[in-house]
Amino acid sequence: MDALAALWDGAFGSAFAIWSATLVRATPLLLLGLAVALAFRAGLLNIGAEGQLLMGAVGASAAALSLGTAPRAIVVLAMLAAGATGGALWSGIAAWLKRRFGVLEVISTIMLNFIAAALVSWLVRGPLQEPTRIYPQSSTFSASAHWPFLIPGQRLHLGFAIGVVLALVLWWWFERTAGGFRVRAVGAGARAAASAGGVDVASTVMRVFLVSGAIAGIAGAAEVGGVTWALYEGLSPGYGYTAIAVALLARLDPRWIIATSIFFGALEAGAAAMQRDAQVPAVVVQIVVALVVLGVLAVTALRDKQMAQRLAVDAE
Amino acid sequence: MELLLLLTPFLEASLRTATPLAFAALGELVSERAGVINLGLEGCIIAGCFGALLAAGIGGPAIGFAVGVLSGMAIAAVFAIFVLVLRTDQIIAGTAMTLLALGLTGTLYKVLYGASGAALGTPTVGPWAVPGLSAIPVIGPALFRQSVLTYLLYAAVPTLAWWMHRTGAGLALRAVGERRAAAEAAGIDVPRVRWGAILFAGAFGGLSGATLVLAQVGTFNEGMSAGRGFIAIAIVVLGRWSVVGTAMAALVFGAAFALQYLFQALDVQLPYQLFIAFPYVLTLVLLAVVRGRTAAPLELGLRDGTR
Amino acid sequence: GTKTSGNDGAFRVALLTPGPISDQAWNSSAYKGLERIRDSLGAEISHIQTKTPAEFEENFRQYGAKGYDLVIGHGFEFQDAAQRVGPEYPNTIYVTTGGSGTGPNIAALSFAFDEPSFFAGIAAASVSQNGVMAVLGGTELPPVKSSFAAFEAGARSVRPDIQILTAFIGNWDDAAAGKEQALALMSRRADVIFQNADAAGLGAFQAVRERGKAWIIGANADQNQVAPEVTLGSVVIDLPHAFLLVAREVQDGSFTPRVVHLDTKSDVVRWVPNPSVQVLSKMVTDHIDGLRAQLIAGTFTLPMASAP
Amino acid sequence: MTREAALVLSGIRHRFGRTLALDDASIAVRRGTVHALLGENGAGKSTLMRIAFGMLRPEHGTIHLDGDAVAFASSAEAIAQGIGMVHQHFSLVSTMRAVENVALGARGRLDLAATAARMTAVAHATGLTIDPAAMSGDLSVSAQQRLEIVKALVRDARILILDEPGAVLTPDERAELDRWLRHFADGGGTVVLITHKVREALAVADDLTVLRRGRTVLHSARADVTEDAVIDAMTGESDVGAAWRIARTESDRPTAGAAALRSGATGTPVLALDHVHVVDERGVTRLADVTLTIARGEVLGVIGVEGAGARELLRVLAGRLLPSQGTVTRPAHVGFIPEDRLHDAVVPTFSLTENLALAEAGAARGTLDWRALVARTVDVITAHDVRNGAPERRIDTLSGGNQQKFVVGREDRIGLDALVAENPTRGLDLRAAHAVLDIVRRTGGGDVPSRAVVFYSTDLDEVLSVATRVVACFNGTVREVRPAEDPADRTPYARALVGAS
Ligand SMILES: Nc1ncnc2c1ncn2[C@@H]1O[C@H](COP(=O)(O)OP(=O)(O)OP(=O)(O)O)[C@@H](O)[C@H]1O
Ligand SMILES: Nc1ncnc2c1ncn2[C@@H]1O[C@H](COP(=O)(O)OP(=O)(O)OP(=O)(O)O)[C@@H](O)[C@H]1O
Ligand SMILES: [Mg+2]
Ligand SMILES: [Mg+2]
Repeated sequence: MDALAALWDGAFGSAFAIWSATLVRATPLLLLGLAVALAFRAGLLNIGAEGQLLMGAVGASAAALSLGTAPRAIVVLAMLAAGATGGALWSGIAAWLKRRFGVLEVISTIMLNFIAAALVSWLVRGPLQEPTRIYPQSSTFSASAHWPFLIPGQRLHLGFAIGVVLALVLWWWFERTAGGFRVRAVGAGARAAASAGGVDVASTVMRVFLVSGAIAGIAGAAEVGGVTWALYEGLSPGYGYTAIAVALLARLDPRWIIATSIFFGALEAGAAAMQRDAQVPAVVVQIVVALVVLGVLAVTALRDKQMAQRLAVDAE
Repeated sequence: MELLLLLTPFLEASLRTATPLAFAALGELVSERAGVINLGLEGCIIAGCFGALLAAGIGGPAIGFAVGVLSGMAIAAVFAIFVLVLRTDQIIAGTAMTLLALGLTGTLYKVLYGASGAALGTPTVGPWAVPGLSAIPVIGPALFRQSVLTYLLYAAVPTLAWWMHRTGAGLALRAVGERRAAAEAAGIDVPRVRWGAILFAGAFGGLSGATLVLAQVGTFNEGMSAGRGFIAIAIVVLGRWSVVGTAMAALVFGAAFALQYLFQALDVQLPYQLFIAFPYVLTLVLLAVVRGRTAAPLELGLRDGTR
Repeated sequence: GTKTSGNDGAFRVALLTPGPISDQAWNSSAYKGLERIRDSLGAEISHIQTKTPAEFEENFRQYGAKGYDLVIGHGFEFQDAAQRVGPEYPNTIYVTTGGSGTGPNIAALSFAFDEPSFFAGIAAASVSQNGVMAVLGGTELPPVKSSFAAFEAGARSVRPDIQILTAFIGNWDDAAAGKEQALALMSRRADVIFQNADAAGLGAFQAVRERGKAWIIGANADQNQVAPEVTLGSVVIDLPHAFLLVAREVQDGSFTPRVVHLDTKSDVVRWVPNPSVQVLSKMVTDHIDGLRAQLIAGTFTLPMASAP
Repeated sequence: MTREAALVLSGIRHRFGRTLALDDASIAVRRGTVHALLGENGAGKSTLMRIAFGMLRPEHGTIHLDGDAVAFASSAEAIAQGIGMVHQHFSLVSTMRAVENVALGARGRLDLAATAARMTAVAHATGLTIDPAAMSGDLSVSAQQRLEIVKALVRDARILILDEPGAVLTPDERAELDRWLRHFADGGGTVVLITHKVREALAVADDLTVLRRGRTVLHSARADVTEDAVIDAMTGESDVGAAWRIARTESDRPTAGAAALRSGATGTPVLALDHVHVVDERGVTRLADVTLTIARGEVLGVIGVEGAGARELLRVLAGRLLPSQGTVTRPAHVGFIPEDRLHDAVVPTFSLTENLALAEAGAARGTLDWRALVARTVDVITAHDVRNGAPERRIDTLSGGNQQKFVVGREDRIGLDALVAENPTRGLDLRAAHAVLDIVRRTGGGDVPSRAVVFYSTDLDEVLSVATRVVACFNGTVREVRPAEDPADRTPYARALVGAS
């Protein structure tokens, strides 16, 4: 009971918990969840958000370090662009392998995740290492590369706002634009999209792959620009994998991803509080998190069954 | 000359490293051929690790293996309830199962062994040289100076291939993964087949974990499965969903890792991250170069009840 | 915010570890240190396992806000987080093990881990039959790197021609990979392996115990009992001792933020030969003991590690 | 001659959710007969037979097999009792070999050689020849159907249920099947033939049962009914039945359109192929040097057996396939009604409105005006009598026939200048099929011919009823068929199908 109280307090119990823990942790999950949802909507199994995040972080860090003390707006925009580019380059490798050699993206993206981790590990000991060359990390970025906070005194940063806006834009794009509709059609029925709609499926999928990688890259940029202010190895505790659950739990609906990413962010923030305040060991916290996810899953499954029955009523 | 001397240890290490990967991948293969992608495999492996450690400490290695297998199956059973009974999304359920198993094993380990851990006190099964065969130059010791688990694998691969292609049950399994409706029309009890497949995957995942503990490391530590479940899933894809292909792909991975270890031991002055990334780069290259039909089971990953 | 909720005036100490405390090495001995603080000083303690830089910072803040008196980040990787959070919570003292940054309420513990590593190198070189040894790390972190360099320097100080292989596992928990890497090193005729890989390092112990004809050296904690029959000794950081030193000063208010050098002299770092095996000749132990005495007296400094 | 009842279902009620699919449906099938089960789309034919086959359990009602009451828990039990069923949508595993599909459901060791031998034996006895080693997905549709029947026979099915087998067969194949069914019944087997083609049923059946809205409305021996009576029973409204009979007689007049063409109603060319070649991925030539022009006001009928090139011809004309060589002239939008509706025409999980939007998805830019799309969807639904249709409804909740009507309506709107239809009446009941043929025939409004139509069907009667001109595909070549002096003479078409001139 103490533990569950700590879980709640750590997630929502104070302004700090909400604005500086839960939502900060939700930010990468939100952006990555969108990246995953976009790809999955097009029928593309991009499991590589993790690696794309890392490469986005690399791109944004390189931009931040090389621009130094240029005006903040310029640096932040450059970091966004470089992050998106880094992520897109990384997903582009998988896209190219798919198109040129027919390599399934499910496996190539997993491999690229491992490779990205090794690459970051090398970069922070090589080209991007801090000048004393002692620690495996980059220098801390200058203040102009620190992304603005959204609320005075709290840690919530620009990345979250970008995520929310992107979620709404993506939702609008899916629902209201021809391009978004094309992507949905390709994912839901590629053959019909090609045959009935004259959609160029292959190039639609390629473009989605790049954009998905770019969004994941922005997540990496947001993490280094908004939270760590330097490039480290071990930047992500597996956000890219959690994001798959985030996106699926939201049924790939961008609006719902805002909610599910906050849910997972709250779980992580609350889980930390359980360790700190209730002295629940980390491993037990994992159990609690798993049980909460399974509980939500079971509840939605049961609700689905009822929905199915109600649909049958409508069908009459 | 020196390199030639390293050939035997390299081959030996390849097979040894491949053994737990192959068990896990074969389990996943069976599950995927029934149309179920089991991301909870990592959880089954770590459960197998822990169950094996616990039981071997009490009853010796044989009991350890049995309990390891059962532990993997227990995790798989929970996964099956979610996927087959509640009909939830396979990927979320699998992810949660992995988390659950990592947490459960870590917690129990802490409770039972305290902060100091089990050390290396667990009885293990060491390599056993097959008389005669292990005397063959170079490949003899590599193939026939292994733990009994590797020999079990030698038997499991052809048996599984035979079962999958030469029995009615194997055919039913493949049909369920390819076209559920066809299997139903032929009078096959689809949920039963999927239950069986998921439990089998759990058993082999558990066996994989038990192998890690009882035939290799001799102890347990939190998260010692170290992503093998995910690599096993990649191996199934690389093996193009065939039994022999999967076994070969596991061997390729085993060899790539062994080569990585060897490279580092050769004292080559290159960033070590290069070696660590090597198996994954190699896989990408192989996937691109070794062309062939990509033949994922058609029903793979579809939620039960959504047709 | 800088509010402090120092409710009942109890002495409160928190520890952040970068890995699980069941690793029988770096993290587990830190946790023992935390328990020592509780038992000796009656402190209220809290521990959290953290992974990412984002988590380091968030938890530093949370402990600061809760009014903890002492927060220990176990590793150099916590130093940036301490620098950022420290100024926000001036009543909390942030200490990182490793690192070099200090501030009004920020301190670093610096372990002269290279000193006992140097001795381990001497001991190892004296038992190596093949003239080939190996160092095996989890990932290449600064303390690991300097310790390996000192090991090598120690070895070369007695056997200049000795060959030393270097390998990294890439993580700290894949024990099976640790074992295979150790076996690969042994297949290259390495007959002493100095491992510093925490949980993954247990695999290296198992490799040596199984294959024989080699010695293994423990790191961070006293690992002589992990595989007593094949362990040459351990390069130990007495973290409980170090933590207690610092915590006591913090508790009685005498602590001045600085880089606290903990070395052979303060008896926090030690080369501990395995008492269950008697392979080191008297000559070798005498040599090491002699150097140790000179080190404490300040008449001997470690030669710069000659990186290959 | 009285024969004992082999399979009797009585008083069957069944719901899907709250949709009442069957309500007091009955059928009594005598041993050694071919029994036709008729009804419009959605009448409940498939559902009733899936109950007989143990795939569904009825809410109410009884099943008797050879006089004994049975309650199958699964289709495995029905199979064990000697019932075999060939489903409306085939249940073959396309990635498996024919012999594996036949063996599916067997227990214990798999003896594929023995299974193949049994397939050969069945082939000897029945003429249903299938290469056991062939990959099922590579088989032609008619071969897949043969395979489905062989599957049942290898397991000693005494009662064979065929769900709309005619829909995918060419006339010759159809006739062959009928002959075989007769033969099977004469040998003591029992056949239930589901169809909504009355004439087809009357030609082969001994008895027939008609379902309407889940109820049995007619049960009779073949000899005791007329075509009109059956149609009335199916539609339930004798005035509708009458209206349709008139329409049918008109359309049945062979090459009614050809007469129109001869009367001089030519327009400007709309679709043109100039020395077009199509080579597929495997390097096989599918179309060889085709030159063809279709003018406004024309309905080009296309005939051809599986693999003769008709499929590619239609797709090239519709702009769905780029030729390897040669030039194609066509308007920007060509309406296309593909044969495989569920894969090629609609996204099953999308709503009707979304499926409407799908047709323009490739070319659309900017935002979509859903309000307008919804309005257009409503138009299609009303204009084409899409039963149960609503703009937001998922299309896969409609019955197959109604899905098809929707697709036809959609393409009708788009294909203002040109429309290509491939077997568009497949699976449709009489009324719906007629409506589709009407659209195809309606090449122009008033006296200005407005569009060019290409129409392919495996049913020669259908082709002749709408076409103003007929071409036959054979081995990748396309040749115009010149009708015989007597318009009722089919010989020229039959010869063209097999490449004889
Ligand atoms: N799985 C299902 N879920 C919900 N409703 C269904 C299902 N299968 C059939 N129905 C509904 O039951 C009714 C009867 O369908 P059935 O398939 O038996 O018709 P049918 O006579 O075979 O039609 P057709 O000629 O189009 O094949 C229809 O209203 C149909 O929409
Ligand atoms: N993505 C979509 N797929 C299918 N139908 C849609 C989609 N988006 C909107 N519609 C339908 O299109 C119609 C018009 O949509 P829209 O929301 O623009 O109008 P509205 O609901 O009348 O306006 P308001 O936004 O003021 O409520 C609605 O009936 C809606 O159900
Ligand atoms: Mg039907
Ligand atoms: Mg609206």
